[in-house]
Amino acid sequence: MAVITYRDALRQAIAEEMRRDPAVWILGQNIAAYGGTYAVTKGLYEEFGAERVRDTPIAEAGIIGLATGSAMGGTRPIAEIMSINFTLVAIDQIVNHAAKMRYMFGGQWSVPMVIRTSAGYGMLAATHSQTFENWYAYVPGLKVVMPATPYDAKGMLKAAIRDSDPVMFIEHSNLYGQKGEVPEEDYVLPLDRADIKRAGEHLTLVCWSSMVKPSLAVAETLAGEGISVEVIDMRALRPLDTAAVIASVKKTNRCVIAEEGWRTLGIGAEIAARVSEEAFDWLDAPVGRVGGKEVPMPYAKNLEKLCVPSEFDILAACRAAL
Amino acid sequence: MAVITYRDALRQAIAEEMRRDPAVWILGQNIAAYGGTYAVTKGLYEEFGAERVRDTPIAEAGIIGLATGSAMGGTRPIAEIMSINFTLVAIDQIVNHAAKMRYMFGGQWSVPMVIRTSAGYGMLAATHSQTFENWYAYVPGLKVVMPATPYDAKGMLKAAIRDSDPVMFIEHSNLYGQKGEVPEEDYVLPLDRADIKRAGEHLTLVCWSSMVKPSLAVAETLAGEGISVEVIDMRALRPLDTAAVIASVKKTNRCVIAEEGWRTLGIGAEIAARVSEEAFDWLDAPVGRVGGKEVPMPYAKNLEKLCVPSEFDILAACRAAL
Amino acid sequence: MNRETRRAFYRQMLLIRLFEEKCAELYAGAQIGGFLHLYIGQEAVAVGAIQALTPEDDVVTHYRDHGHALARGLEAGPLMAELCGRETGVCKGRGGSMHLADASRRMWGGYAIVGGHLPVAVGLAHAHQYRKSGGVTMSFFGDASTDIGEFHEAMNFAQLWRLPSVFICENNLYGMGVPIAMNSSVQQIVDKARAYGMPSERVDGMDVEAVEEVVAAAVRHARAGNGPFFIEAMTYRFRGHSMADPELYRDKAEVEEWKRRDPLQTYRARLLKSKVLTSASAEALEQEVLAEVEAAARFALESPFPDPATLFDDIYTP
Amino acid sequence: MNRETRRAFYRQMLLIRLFEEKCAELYAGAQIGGFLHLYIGQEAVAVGAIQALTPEDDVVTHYRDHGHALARGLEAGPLMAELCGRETGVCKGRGGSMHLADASRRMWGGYAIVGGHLPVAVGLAHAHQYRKSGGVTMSFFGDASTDIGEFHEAMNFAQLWRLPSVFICENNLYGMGVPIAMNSSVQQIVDKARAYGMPSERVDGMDVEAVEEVVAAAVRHARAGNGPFFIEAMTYRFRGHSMADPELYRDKAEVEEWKRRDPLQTYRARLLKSKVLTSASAEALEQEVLAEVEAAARFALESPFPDPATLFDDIYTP
Ligand SMILES: Cc1ncc(C[n+]2csc(CCOP(=O)(O)OP(=O)(O)O)c2C)c(N)n1
Ligand SMILES: Cc1ncc(C[n+]2csc(CCOP(=O)(O)OP(=O)(O)O)c2C)c(N)n1
Ligand SMILES: [Mg+2]
Ligand SMILES: [Mg+2]
Repeated sequence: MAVITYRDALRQAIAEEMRRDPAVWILGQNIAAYGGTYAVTKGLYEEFGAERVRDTPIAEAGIIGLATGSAMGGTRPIAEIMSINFTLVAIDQIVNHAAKMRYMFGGQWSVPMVIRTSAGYGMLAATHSQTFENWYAYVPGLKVVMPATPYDAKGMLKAAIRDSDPVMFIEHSNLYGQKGEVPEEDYVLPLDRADIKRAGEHLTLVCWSSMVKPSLAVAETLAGEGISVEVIDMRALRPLDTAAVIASVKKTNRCVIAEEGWRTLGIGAEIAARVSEEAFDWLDAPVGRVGGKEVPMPYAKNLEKLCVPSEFDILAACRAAL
Repeated sequence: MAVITYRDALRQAIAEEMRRDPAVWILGQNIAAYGGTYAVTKGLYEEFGAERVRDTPIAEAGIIGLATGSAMGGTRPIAEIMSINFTLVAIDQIVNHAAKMRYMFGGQWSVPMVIRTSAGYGMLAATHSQTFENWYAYVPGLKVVMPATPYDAKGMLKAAIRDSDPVMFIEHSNLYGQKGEVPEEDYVLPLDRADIKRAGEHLTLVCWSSMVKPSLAVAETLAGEGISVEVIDMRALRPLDTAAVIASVKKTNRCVIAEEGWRTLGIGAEIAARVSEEAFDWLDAPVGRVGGKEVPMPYAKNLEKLCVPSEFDILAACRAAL
Repeated sequence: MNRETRRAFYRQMLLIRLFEEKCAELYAGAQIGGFLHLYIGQEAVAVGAIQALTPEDDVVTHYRDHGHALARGLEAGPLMAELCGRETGVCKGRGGSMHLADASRRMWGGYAIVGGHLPVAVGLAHAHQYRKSGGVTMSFFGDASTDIGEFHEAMNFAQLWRLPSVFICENNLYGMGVPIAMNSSVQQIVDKARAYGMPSERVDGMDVEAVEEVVAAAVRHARAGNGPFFIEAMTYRFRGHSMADPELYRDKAEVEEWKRRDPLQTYRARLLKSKVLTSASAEALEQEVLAEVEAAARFALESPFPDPATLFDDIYTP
Repeated sequence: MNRETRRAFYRQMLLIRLFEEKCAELYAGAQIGGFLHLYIGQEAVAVGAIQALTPEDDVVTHYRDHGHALARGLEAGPLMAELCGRETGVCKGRGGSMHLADASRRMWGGYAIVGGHLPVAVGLAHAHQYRKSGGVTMSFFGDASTDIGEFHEAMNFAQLWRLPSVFICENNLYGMGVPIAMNSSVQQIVDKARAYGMPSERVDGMDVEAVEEVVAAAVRHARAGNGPFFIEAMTYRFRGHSMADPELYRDKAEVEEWKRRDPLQTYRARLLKSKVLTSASAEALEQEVLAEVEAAARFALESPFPDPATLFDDIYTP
């Protein structure tokens, strides 16, 4: 298997699907000649041309609405929204249009569309450092995924492109440069399954996206102390594969959830509530939740560092749960 | 005390505050001569004139942004958004502007603004029947309240108007006609406190807004069977007064949460997670959650009825928790 | 224009009128729920405009959509069943009055978020361009919908990408209870099209033939690959914004003035005068349409409500 | 225009230029983080425009905001400290480069959601109208920001309510790497103002005196209660969109062409020619400003980082 970056894995997925199916096209800001803000779409314009790799104005609601309508009309758009923070100006289109189309009209048509966007932070301050995966995961009619590795990114993006319903595909700016093994041959991954990234016996550590790496590091640290941690990467957030978590907790009897976003009302709240309900008799300790500090993200590096959950925070929560 | 409707209580609150403080004004669609979609602002235009009761175009982002800027410039706007479903086109202004202003600029100014809006349903179908209080309650920088009675509505709206920060004040279309006692004299209520609507010993039933009435009915039913239910109306959703719930659960050892919106990732998830964590050793049963069925709301009355949690659903959840 | 088309225009407008009068009745009887927005007074716009389309073209509209659905050839029975929330409705009772659609006729729905359907409509036009299908997408919306951002984003995309999109603004002078003078800084909506360099034209929306003529030219323009076209049809709704509207904001005289220009009655008179209709044939037609509407109502009311077991169907594609 | 004003114009433009060159250096040295958008090349716009304001007026701008902040009289030291994320920064290090503000100077910030600050700016103008304060609100934004819905909603509100709002579009021909021809269906942004019936004018944004003249008239118009005014200043950024920009999309010749019109160098030459400056006085000024910038950088780098104990301050008003 080739070792490639998350960025390259995404690009391969898009390029392969565009080669496979002429209905697939991509639109977004600065994705064509510029190559994409995070360079994911680099080279696609050169290969596929201006009709299939299309720069748009700064008009995110227009972008999503256009992609939705075009999908209804027979194409398969991939809409890139530079940052998940900018999806707020398009959320009406995502939630009240794309996500409602099929049900509200009695199942007459589908909206085969992927919305690719990016979470992340990095001294970008309050309006550019949020993650709203919990909001999108609230919405029936959407599928929401947030892969953490190049392998998952490629397999899930290909699956998302082939899927018949709108998929929020949320990347992370910290991950683009991360490397991992990716098979050369065509493969797809399910959009509704968590993945056990490391098996363990004593504690279930739940994470996704940017939190997978520090969670694995914590598992490694605790392994050195003879504590075996099962690290579950949710990957899919709607549907939310809590069955995998509950099965694990029934074995480990302990659970900690690590989330980059604000703790209150994050995905972790739902997971904790379900685990506490469905594994009530198996839990030996309260479910621990680690989340972002509940402030609008400050710019200053030292403050920002305090806000984002660290390996240390996760480790502390695990110790508290043990 | 006078017995008045929720609608009249709101109108009194606005009128009294406008009489008290000339900086207070109100803007929104059809609020002036028309009197408001739900007739809350009826008569205000006649009393206060066109400068202080101002009809706007259909441009919700513009409305919220304008109110935000005007608040920065020294006025105290009350922005009415006809339906919480329409706040989606303004959510960037609410979340990335109004809510961020104070912190992001280092505490230099405040945004004393109230956003009044309405949740509800009634054969309005998928895009007009949602409640997003959980989304707004996720956001540091916002205060979010959702009163259920005329007394709470008036006292909390007056407090919200006097508050220095942006408050999402979420009404409910089913409540406007409901009556209750309201004092004649000036009063305000806290924006951060749950309220015990009925005291009890055997089970804590948590609810807010439209769910308070059926919850009280369930408590009454169970009282007939010798089961004493404590009904807690959250009222305030950010900050979320879970301390009140946890104190109650430490007494009753059982908890059920009733929520109109979709269950997954609703406010109930956060409450359940906190109760399960902080009252872990007191809980005799898993926290029960009742929520809306996870579908885009169908129009047909018989289907809609299945989607919204009923008294019967709440009763069943309480029985399961006992 | 041939006699058959003119007769068909009259028939369609009449069908819309009688259908909606029936709707009002069923709403009063609580068979229809939610918000009900009647199109009465505006019939000439939908009928004249949609006439210009082929079955491969698209229609997208807002919540005031009964007229567009009927003009697009959706049958009265399944439409009324939809309004009554029945399984036999065009959307199986899931959509209701504001969301009438029929994919087989490329009638992609009524939408109830003001302006929100316009980027979607532009996207359908994009699909025509992408697939080189030769089709055109027609969208309908009100005057007060041109103040919201999504309208403007859609306009820019359509002109920038030269999409085959025909925009039809039905200017009935009000958005709910607020007159256009209090909503918009310009009083001619066509001025907004000019800001995008989009060709545009104003037309008398009470005259079905005038509408047809102007829209047909717009559709030709779009179909020929020249990009979008914008039409402002001046019209008026004879009823309230929705059934809940107390209607305190309009001058009686203004309403009466417009009612004298009733697109249905004036057209009837015109067809009688030009002998396309006779009194007898007009009355026969009216009886026929009335019977059609009555049959539609019966069909609706005799239809079953959706099966609760199907509640969770159709959220995702199987 | 008197000699003092002209000298001040030059000094301000120079301050912005040297300040930003220092920023680039500190960014390379990782003292400044996040996105850094330089204003180099556009200095004449901020300097000429803000000159037309009184202290009671407002300034609101986007993320490319260093020039506006300096032109509004914010001190270089606290600005540089903000960029370096220090407690002594104008926003106590919470905002960073994209969010420079000083309420005491009615500089209400840089904002980083494209177009999002424009409804806010219009709201500040509303407060002037409501309070009858006689103040005016000036907002800055780029060419590519005029395609998003919030821009249009703001424009309509401003003209409809006749708010004292002066809009200044800095048309530097690109939005990130995309030229205006691929973003906007019209190539003159002033055309968009016309669609709102808003008076507008295009001006050479490389000429500080031309900008001042046109903007001063616009401010008079707004202050007199005639409603908003829209200005399109034609300009160019000499650097990339942000420090991360590989800048592969612009023609070298185009960049060189514009650099010949450098607002700072051309103005320097003009002032030398008209004897407002001599070589000696120009150099002295340049040394003085350089020293100011160096002092600002020292101030910034010697300032403490924010105290972690204050992390939760200022979310709500105490
Ligand atoms: C975003 C949004 N805001 C507000 C509403 C409520 N609303 C529904 S229709 C309407 C008036 C629209 O007027 P216009 O576009 O002129 O169409 P008309 O009803 O006159 O046909 C309003 C305010 C809505 N549905 N969506
Ligand atoms: C809503 C939104 N979409 C996208 C972006 C990313 N973005 C930041 S600046 C920019 C280009 C803006 O160009 P223009 O308005 O012309 O201003 P300039 O940078 O040229 O000064 C883009 C796309 C954003 N900040 N906000
Ligand atoms: Mg109208
Ligand atoms: Mg630009």
